[in-house]
Amino acid sequence: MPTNKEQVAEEVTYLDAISQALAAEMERDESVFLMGEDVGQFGGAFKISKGFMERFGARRVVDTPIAENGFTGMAAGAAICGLRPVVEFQFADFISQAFDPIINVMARHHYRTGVPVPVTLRCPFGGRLRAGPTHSQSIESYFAHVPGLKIVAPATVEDAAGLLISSIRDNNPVLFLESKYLYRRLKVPAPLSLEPTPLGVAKVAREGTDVTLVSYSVGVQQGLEAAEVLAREGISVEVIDCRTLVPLDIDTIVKSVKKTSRAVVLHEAARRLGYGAEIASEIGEACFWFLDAPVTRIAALNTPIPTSPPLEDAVLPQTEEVIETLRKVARS
Amino acid sequence: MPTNKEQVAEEVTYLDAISQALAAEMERDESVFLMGEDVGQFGGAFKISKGFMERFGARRVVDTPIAENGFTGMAAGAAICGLRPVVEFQFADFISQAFDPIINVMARHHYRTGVPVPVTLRCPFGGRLRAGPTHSQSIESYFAHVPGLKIVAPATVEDAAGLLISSIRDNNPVLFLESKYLYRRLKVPAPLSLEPTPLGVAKVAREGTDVTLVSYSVGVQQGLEAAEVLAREGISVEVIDCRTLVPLDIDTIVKSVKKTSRAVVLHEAARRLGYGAEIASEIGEACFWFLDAPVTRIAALNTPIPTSPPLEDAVLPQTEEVIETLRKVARS
Amino acid sequence: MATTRKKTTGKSKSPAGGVTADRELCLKMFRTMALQRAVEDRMVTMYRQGEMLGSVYTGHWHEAIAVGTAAAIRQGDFLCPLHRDVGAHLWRGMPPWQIMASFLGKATGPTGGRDGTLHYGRPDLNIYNPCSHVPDNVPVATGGAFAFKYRGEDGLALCYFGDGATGNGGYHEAMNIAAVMSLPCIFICENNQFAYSTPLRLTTHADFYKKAAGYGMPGVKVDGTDAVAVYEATAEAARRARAGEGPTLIECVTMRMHGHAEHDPASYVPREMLAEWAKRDPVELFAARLQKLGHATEAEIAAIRENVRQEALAARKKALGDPMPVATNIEEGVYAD
Amino acid sequence: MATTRKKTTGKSKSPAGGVTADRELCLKMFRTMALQRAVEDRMVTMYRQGEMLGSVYTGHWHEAIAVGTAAAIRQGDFLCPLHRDVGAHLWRGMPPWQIMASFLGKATGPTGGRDGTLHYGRPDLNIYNPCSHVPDNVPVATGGAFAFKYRGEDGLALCYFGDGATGNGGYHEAMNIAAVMSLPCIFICENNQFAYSTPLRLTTHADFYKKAAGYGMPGVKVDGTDAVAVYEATAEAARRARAGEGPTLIECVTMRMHGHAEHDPASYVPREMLAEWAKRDPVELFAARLQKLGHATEAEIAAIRENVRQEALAARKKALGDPMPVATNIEEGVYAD
Ligand SMILES: Cc1ncc(C[n+]2csc(CCOP(=O)(O)OP(=O)(O)O)c2C)c(N)n1
Ligand SMILES: Cc1ncc(C[n+]2csc(CCOP(=O)(O)OP(=O)(O)O)c2C)c(N)n1
Ligand SMILES: [Mg+2]
Ligand SMILES: [Mg+2]
Repeated sequence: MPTNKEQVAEEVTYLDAISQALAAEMERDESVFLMGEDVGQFGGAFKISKGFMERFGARRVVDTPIAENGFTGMAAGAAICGLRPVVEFQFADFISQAFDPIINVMARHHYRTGVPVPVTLRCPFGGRLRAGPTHSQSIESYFAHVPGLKIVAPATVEDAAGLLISSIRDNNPVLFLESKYLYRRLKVPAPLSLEPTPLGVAKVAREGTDVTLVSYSVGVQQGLEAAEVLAREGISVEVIDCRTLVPLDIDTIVKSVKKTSRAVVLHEAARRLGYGAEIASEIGEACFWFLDAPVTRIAALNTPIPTSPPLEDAVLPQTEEVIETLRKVARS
Repeated sequence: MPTNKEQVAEEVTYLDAISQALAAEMERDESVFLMGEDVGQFGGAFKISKGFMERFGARRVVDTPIAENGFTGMAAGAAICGLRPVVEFQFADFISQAFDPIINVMARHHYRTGVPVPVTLRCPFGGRLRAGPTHSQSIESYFAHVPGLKIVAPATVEDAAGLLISSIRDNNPVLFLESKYLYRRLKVPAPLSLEPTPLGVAKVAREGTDVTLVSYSVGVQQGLEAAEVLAREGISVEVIDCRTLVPLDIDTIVKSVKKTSRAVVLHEAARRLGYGAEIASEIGEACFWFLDAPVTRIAALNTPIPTSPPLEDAVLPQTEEVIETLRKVARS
Repeated sequence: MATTRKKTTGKSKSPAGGVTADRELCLKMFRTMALQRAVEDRMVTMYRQGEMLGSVYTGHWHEAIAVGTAAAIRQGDFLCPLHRDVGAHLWRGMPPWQIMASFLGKATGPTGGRDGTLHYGRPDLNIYNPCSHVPDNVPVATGGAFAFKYRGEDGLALCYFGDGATGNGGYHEAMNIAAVMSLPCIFICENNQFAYSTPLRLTTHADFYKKAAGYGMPGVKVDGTDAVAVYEATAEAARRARAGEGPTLIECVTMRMHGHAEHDPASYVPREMLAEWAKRDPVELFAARLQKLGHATEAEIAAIRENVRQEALAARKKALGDPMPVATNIEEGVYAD
Repeated sequence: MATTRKKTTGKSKSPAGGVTADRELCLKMFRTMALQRAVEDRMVTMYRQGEMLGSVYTGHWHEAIAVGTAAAIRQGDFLCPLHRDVGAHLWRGMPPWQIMASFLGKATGPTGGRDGTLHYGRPDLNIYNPCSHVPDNVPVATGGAFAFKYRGEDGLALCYFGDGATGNGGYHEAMNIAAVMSLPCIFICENNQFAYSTPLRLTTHADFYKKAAGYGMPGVKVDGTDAVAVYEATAEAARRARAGEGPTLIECVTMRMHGHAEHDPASYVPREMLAEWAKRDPVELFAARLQKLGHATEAEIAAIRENVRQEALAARKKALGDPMPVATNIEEGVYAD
């Protein structure tokens, strides 16, 4: 939470960035409010809203019952009536109970009526924390097929803030995927800029010439690590951070692949119909005549995410696999 | 419903096939029962279970409250305790309210516990009936990413029966996608064989040499129509009916594409992360060195499905578009 | 909180001496009920003539509920109707031809043909456009109520749902949230004895109004064929809501006199039940009441009936003549700017 | 129906003269409650020592609920526990080391490390393994109850859920279905005053047991720190269930004496509240009762306590020493054959 104390802290984490961006938007716009389980006095399960209750009061920091369906539908109603709710799901996994109001009420309302539904759905998501099958899910594929939703997945501290600001200001329902794994692992020196980062614009996170790695969220960090290792072998990897999955900045991806002629798509979600399938299909169609190797997907196995460390590690993509795959594709 | 009267009827529709197969399985196995809204006395919204109440009684033809979440979780519990529920969703769209118990209870239970959850989820799905955004959805992409579920989508009268029988006998939760559009449009001469069609085995619905069209459900019928038209132009289309989306019989698809060197994937679902993305990615990776043209997807626009005929027709893929795309890919 | 609330638009409707003392109000209510009946009768004919895109849902015997509730709140309040509530749309100002246009998929329908049949609303009239899923309008209504409270305004949200919909989790979660947050929300349960083919005994084992106690909110039961009773119960719930006293559940008991929709012959409904309820036509009952009160003569009532019949006929004509949408810009509007 | 029902396994537990007349039963209940306490105390230590994979959820002050309920039904009944119900697992025969193994992600845990921490069960003991989502075990329990009824057996399902979980739609839909279908299901609401940080006033505006009336099922409220009261209420609910009289809701009132889990210092809980409830330790209360009844001497009680302490210590040792799973065949079992 951006209290004065922390403004002068030396480092800002990915988690701090979300907290600061949210507080800034609540300061800026009276119609923005936060709702979810335990977000009030308690500051939320991950402490994103620590101190918010003191700062904004119970009117704008709203503790809800354990009623994901009901409070999400309620957020839709509040948005239709002019507010800009930010909904915190305690874990992204619980959004399964809100699937219906998200896809049937929120996502289709503007198309049907012309009335915008500006709701930001904040979802702490992903694995690697030994939290098991129902606390580690990557949820983007449940929603990416649904017209009318935007999906945002920051990979850096700066984007965690900048993209959240844009998501809140956006007039559409936005699924904002926060990496639990990165929350306290990524840090940058303070202070953090609180400028919006536009939605729908991918970023070349690292330039390269031999192979393009397309990813988002924690995968971008893995990709950068892998690229660093491969650089020492003389393999030059271009890393693209999608930042926004919907809308997808396919132009930036296609431009890179046309340059490198090779593409690998990486995510932590299970392989089958992971978002990588969409990205790979688009690349395959748009870059067919430029490709020197098949577009290759790296993803989790098609299993639930196990809890126990040796099992979870075996199911989720590890950096070693990313390095090997990139090497193989680059040299093929 | 397969009463004696209808057994001697001259034609069997896609709808009759489902009804007959379901009744046969209920006859065969006492642990199979049907549940859902208005399935009892009323025989279900589409009349699949017409006459079942008289034949099997209220114990095995269970009318439920409008509680998709609750009755789906209940089906999971009944299955865990040894029954084989067949759940009818009145429209596939309403399964959105049951997303949570399907993905978090049913799909993960066997992996976590070794206990099977044999539930068949019958979903009348798809568009072209002027039923609008929340009565016309293709729901396969909501679920195909989730490990532990099978997804079946018959394209013919015979498969509607044979695949339903296999789905009911399968020890896993199976999403059975029934094409509302085909219900009364597809007919074959009576009587219908009630032999199981294995899950996970695709079918070459029409052999051809110039281009492979991969589809399922209503798309297969469109594909066959298109192939017929193109045959007159000297273009030979091989039509693959996936029949089962999960597990996908990728071998049959790959074999065909290696032969024709060209692939088009067709479905009625919206393009972005439609199941075509998975199929196209798999083809792209497995057949890269065999392809003479980009794998091309034909799908609905990324919009909700509008109600009004000119709008719905513009959003959903029409046979004319299938013909044109196949022609273009075949000649490229 | 209540005292500092900003006034919403629309005049408050709590005539001294009750609604029956207000002749103008009573006549407007009667006209709207009669118009609902006339419009829906016309739509049934249109369905039978094969003019409609899909099936037609009617609110016969629901007119007192739709109109009695809508009349007792303000135009600025957030109205979240379902398929039986044509009278509430009409009260708010939705023209009959536009409802028909929705069932015809016309460009002039409230969604321009993007949605259609029973799924329509008018944002400018503060009428929410529900999606198919029942009762997804109920959590949405609590969100509207939340917004009024958040802004310190004295508006309220009113939503309708059927007996069947009460078995659904969305209803429960929203009722509970509204109670806990003390939201200005009115929950109207339209108990019409059936949910599609499902009779009450397969829907619930408790009276609907009694469910309110489980949420710590008042629950009242009214005769849903009595427009005055519905009005008064709603007016009291509205008073509570605006005073910051929280939500109310009102169970309105009536009968679904047609099938679930016109494709449904409803052979599962006992004929005696229909015969019994046929004696309690809310439009007739209100007509008789107006005469007894001296608000209208038989001739005046007949004139209103003829007037709404003509309006329904004209509506059909306009709706049928209106253009179908053209599929240009079909991808626009999926996202708001 | 009830009379033709087949008997499920396990002997019926309705001792003449009530539970207190059955010394053996009382001592077994006491031992299990004490064991739950000892095991959970040990797990808290293990958490503090950094041995656990994640956080640890305890059922302090829930022992009378977990054990009182489990003891009053049969082994063949379908038990659907949640995170406060370690005593129910123990009663059924789950060894303490295996619960610890779950929290350690060991190969010997009930899921072999595929799931872990609080998500465990044992199909062979008729214990459902719940997923994280509350209260998804509740509809599952109704399904189990349905299966018993379907087969004409006299088994029942019993499920637990917290005060917080009652705000959730799954709870509502399942309660209503169970009532409408008259299923042999017992719903145990563990009202421990908090849902994570959320106090009751933000969860509900009505007593939990009163919610039963909204479903047309009996709702009773018992002192959740009193094992005898919990047992007797459950036994009566079980009698009703087996007799085909349908479901019962039992609200067991207690206090969550630790944080939501051990990572949570629960600074939002008023200290006086904890002090007040500290006087009502269910294990102590039951120990005193046993002595008063003459079922056990102080020394015998002390011996049991020491015995369970040793069992918990031994359990830790075994669990820590057990192997971690090996990631072979990791893709097997996603689908059943
Ligand atoms: C979640 C969901 N499931 C099923 C349906 C299909 N359906 C539409 S209306 C209806 C019956 C509703 O009954 P009730 O709530 O009593 O309202 P009524 O039609 O009687 O006014 C059903 C089952 C739906 N719209 N939404
Ligand atoms: C659907 C869902 N939302 C949120 C959570 C996170 N969560 C786990 S336990 C819990 C509190 C539960 O409170 P209560 O039902 O009172 O049970 P208690 O922990 O107090 O026994 C929450 C919010 C969850 N498990 N499931
Ligand atoms: Mg009804
Ligand atoms: Mg609690």
